[in-house]
Amino acid sequence: MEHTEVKVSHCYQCGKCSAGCPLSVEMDYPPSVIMRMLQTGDPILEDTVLRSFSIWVCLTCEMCFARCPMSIDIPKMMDFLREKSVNEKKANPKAKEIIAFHRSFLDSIKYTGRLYEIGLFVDYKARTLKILDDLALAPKMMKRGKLNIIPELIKDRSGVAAIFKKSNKKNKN
Amino acid sequence: MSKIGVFVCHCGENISATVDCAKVAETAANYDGVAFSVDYKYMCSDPGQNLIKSAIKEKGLDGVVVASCSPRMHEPTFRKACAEAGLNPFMCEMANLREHCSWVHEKGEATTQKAIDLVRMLVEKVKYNHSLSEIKVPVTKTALVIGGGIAGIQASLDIANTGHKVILIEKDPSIGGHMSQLSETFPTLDCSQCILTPRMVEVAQHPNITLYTYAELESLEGFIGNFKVKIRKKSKSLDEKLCTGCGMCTTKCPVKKIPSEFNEGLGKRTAIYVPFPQAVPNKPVIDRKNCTYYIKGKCKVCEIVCPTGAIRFDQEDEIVEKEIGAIVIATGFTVKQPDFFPEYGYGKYADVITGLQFERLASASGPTLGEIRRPSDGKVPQKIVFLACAGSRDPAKGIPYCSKICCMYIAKHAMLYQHKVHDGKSYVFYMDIRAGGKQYEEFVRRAIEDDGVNYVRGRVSKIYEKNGKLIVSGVDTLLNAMPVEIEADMVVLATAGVANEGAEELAQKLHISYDPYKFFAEAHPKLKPVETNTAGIFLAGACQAPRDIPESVAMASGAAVKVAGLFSQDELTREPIIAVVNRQAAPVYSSCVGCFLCVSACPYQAIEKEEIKNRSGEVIKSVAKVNPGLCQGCGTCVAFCRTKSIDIQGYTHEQMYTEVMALLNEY
Amino acid sequence: MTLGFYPGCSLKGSSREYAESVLAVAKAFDIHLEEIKDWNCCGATAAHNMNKELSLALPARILSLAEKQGLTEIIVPCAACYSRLTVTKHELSENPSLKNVVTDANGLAYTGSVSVLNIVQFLDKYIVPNLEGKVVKPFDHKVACYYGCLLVRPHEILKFDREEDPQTLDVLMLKAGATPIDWAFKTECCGAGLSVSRTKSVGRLSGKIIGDAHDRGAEAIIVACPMCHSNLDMRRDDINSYLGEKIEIPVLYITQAIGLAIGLDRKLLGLQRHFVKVTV
Amino acid sequence: MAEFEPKIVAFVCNWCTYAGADLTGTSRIKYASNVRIVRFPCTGRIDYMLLVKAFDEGADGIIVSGCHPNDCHYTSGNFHARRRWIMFRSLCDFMGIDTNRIKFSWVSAAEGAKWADIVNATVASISELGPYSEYRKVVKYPEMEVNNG
Repeated sequence: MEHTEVKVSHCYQCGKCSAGCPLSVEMDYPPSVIMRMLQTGDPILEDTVLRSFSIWVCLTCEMCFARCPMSIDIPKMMDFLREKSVNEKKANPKAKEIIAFHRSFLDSIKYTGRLYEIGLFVDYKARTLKILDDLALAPKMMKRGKLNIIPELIKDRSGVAAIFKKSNKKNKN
Repeated sequence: MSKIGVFVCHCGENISATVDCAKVAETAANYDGVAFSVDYKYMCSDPGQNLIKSAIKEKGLDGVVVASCSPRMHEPTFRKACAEAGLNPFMCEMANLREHCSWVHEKGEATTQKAIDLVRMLVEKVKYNHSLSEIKVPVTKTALVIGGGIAGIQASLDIANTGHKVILIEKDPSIGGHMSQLSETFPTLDCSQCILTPRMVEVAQHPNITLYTYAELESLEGFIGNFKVKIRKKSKSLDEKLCTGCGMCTTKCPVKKIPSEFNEGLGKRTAIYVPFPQAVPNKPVIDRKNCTYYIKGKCKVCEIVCPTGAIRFDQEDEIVEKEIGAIVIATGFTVKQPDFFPEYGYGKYADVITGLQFERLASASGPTLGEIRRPSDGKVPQKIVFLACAGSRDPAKGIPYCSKICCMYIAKHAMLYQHKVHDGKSYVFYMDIRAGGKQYEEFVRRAIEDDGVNYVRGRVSKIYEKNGKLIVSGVDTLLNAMPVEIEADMVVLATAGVANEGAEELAQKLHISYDPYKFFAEAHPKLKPVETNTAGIFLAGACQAPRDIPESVAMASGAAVKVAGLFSQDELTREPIIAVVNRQAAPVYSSCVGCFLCVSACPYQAIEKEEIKNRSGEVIKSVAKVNPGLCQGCGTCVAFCRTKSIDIQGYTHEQMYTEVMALLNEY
Repeated sequence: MTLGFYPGCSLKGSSREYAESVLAVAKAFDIHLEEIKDWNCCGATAAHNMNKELSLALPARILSLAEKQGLTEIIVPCAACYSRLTVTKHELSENPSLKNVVTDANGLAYTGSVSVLNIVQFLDKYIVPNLEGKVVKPFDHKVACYYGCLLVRPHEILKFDREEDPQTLDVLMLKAGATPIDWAFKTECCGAGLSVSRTKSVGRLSGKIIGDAHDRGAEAIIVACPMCHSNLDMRRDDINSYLGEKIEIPVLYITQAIGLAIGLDRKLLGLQRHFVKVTV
Repeated sequence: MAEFEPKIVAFVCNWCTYAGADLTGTSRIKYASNVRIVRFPCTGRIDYMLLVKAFDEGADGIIVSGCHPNDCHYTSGNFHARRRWIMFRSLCDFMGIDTNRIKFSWVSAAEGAKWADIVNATVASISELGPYSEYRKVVKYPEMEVNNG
């Protein structure tokens, strides 16, 4: 956790991050509480953090960082925690859809280089079995020319795939 | 051959924990010219000093090196001990083993070696020390107090009551400072003006106090006991002797819409004005920036209505020169305007105000005559929110330190609000309640327990206005950071207390130090809280750090005692650390060739030309001569002198070169 | 004049009207936007949520391609892409070892010489100086300028406008003849990355934004980010069900509003593609 | 061979830097023990020939530190020191004395932490430069001749 260089010990629990966080009401532990749990250095609490739903519902909107009187880069810590949570297979079950969406997204660009929105939706639905959600949206988008039937393929797809391969060495997602 | 004594102090364990003191003493014993060397637990204690004294007498020492703490701490102690044993005090030097060695390094060989080197350096230096005698200077028994807030008032009265003269200068048109703006004071809720104004009047009437309001320090020269100050009396555009303070001019002045400084912008004043009804002196000044006559060249209504003809449009600033023996700085603090918090909307929403503005709303002499009414529409707020630490303890946007007074005044504000608006609801967002002080914690508990103020532990993220309400979004960190949203009618920000604008310039004029926040620096954080590093200049009140009223008053009385102590002497002794131009036998007289570069380098005009004449009165040679009364011993002339004819006692060329060589030869 | 252009995925798909309006406005001012050849996705939220290295390598590839193509300045209309590219530039300049890892993964040279402009910076620099004479149909409406998160935060890295109560969009709209309103949700998050996976959250977050703009009498919301747009526009049903009322304030890209002000064809600006009918 | 421990002499004024270094001690901030402080009344007093002497006598590095501009206890001593330093530095460059071995700085009485930083930074940079032994050889050469003869 140290190598993120996020100064967790600087947090004095004023709660301004939690007060400004647009998602804190949906979190199991608001950002300031996450900071406190990390401060303790207690492995059980750290495990709780990695298994929390909070880290997944965080949108990295950076509001907490912008207003933190101690300039603690909470979003950076959240990124780190998410990655660690997945690597240690501790991701919160409630975050299944969120993670599935991220995976579908990344898979889409892994193969085409760019986002293929229909592919993303189909892949996401396959992963989450949320077949009926947003079903009405697609035709409306199609009608307005907002969906490409055929994916945009970049030429150097192998180059992009190589980036994925190399950066995935350490990560197993 | 010298007979030097080396005395190595353990300082309890402060030095001996990391430095092998016995080894330092043993090593020093072997140096040429060292006749006695010893280590001891507490050298500054009576037995320690006796050890030095008896060694001087028994061994006939002609030089002493005390290896202990910083000379800034105990040099006077040990020099005095030497003098008592019959050794010239300037034959004593100190090696700083504590602040510069044992406290800053880990235990080990290298640390002990450094201690040895420092001792060797001073042993070699002391061989070239000379007996010097202190310089006696007279004391001007008049004190200058800068700043007429409660600290300056208290210091002036205390000094004046010891029978000495005081000149009190205040930059505003009236004395009183921030305290005169306050409504009630914690923890007793006595009315601020009721307890302050009698003191203000006392200042004005005291035979020993000369009061200059609307005046600032222009410059300072000299040294303890013998300062020369220039005071700029800003033009009031008024003949004060003629003015009776009838108030005709201020009622008739057509420029009526200037935001009143005294009311923190919540009220208005005229261009010719008295800042507040109880002002001392109760005579107006013309604010030239806003006066129609000064802007457009026409108006002069005040002159027409003045029954005594006291208005003086062409009056100029006056510079007054005074001789002063000591100075008390009591310039106070200022409130950091919270406009660096766009998320709180100060400046955008009229009903988001500062703590000092709330004081004016709650004050019987304020724009609402003491009724809590919000600035936007004059309604009585039914819900009010107070934010602590709106700037304090906020390294990102405000200041990192705690402003100390806010926890208490916020509790007071909430309490006053509840007393005045019985059915109102008040909330305080806080991080910690810092109520260390006599009756302070009890006071805060009263606000919570008896007056029903809702304390919420958490910081507010944002304030925005919606349908005439101020939406305050915060959290309760004691409830798992649960969001708390309050639809308030008014919000009060507990703004940070910061150093005055211009504090840095004033410090530079006075040659005193200041801290990174531009508060003036005390000479020692514990033992010399009212002294500065410049002898004869003292501090009182919030110019040194945020302070509440009792602390400011205590500090002011402390500073006054320091001044009175100084004035109890008719003469002061000054260290003979001064420059001297060498003199030799005829026909050379001095190696000085009379280039007089030193004259232009000297910041004190202490070097003059001396003409050496023969018996028939013809000038043989012009050489430089240092006036010992003026020389402050900076040594700038010494470095300048191309013939090395000037030297500075205590830091001679011989001594400094010897120090460097001794240091490096075995290092 | 020719400038580099990184449209990003959204502008090629669900937000193509943004691309259309950017290109149309640029053309009206004789500016040619040259697309970076063979560009890839910046990785968006997904990459930095899941894999830090990837989240830097993907934007770095884009910047390397731009360098290779000889572009010195690229226009990035999507606020999310702008954020990812700027953060990547910052991280790689701060941390040389990270730069090595990334260039190694990409197999492309990277010097960090390309400067990245967001849409507001682009408009300010290249359009505003010549705007005054071109406004034929002032956008005479009360508008709520919505900045969202990624355009202004984190300020330490982006150094654009100010984090609280930013003003640049408002100033631009003022110049296009509009009356920007003072409102409270300029920089609150719309829900962005949760659009698909937690639509309800988006309804709540975007709902507050639309609600406040509506309460204060805004006739249009002006945005500079395709994600903000899709949440505020395409998710209007969810928003309205959160608010419990039917609010039909249209959401326009800044370039669409400026396009209208200089008299460009509505279709050219892609206004017909919106879910909420553009009535202004 | 033991790791090179540079010998560094610090010439400081009594009112700011000496007091600042005292504050470093009072605050118990640890720093490298290579520096020996020589106290002067003011940086204006510092005779720059003393710096040359220090190199001659075996110093590997030198720190000169006083009050910040405008903060001099004696009004203008530090300005004289600064002006002289600018001249002296070009002279050193001209004569072939390594000015990288001289650190000129301002440390006020309130800057205890800054003093520690300056010492540590100087020790680090002088360690990197290595001992100033070749210079010493040159200046000591005649002396050695005499001794050997």
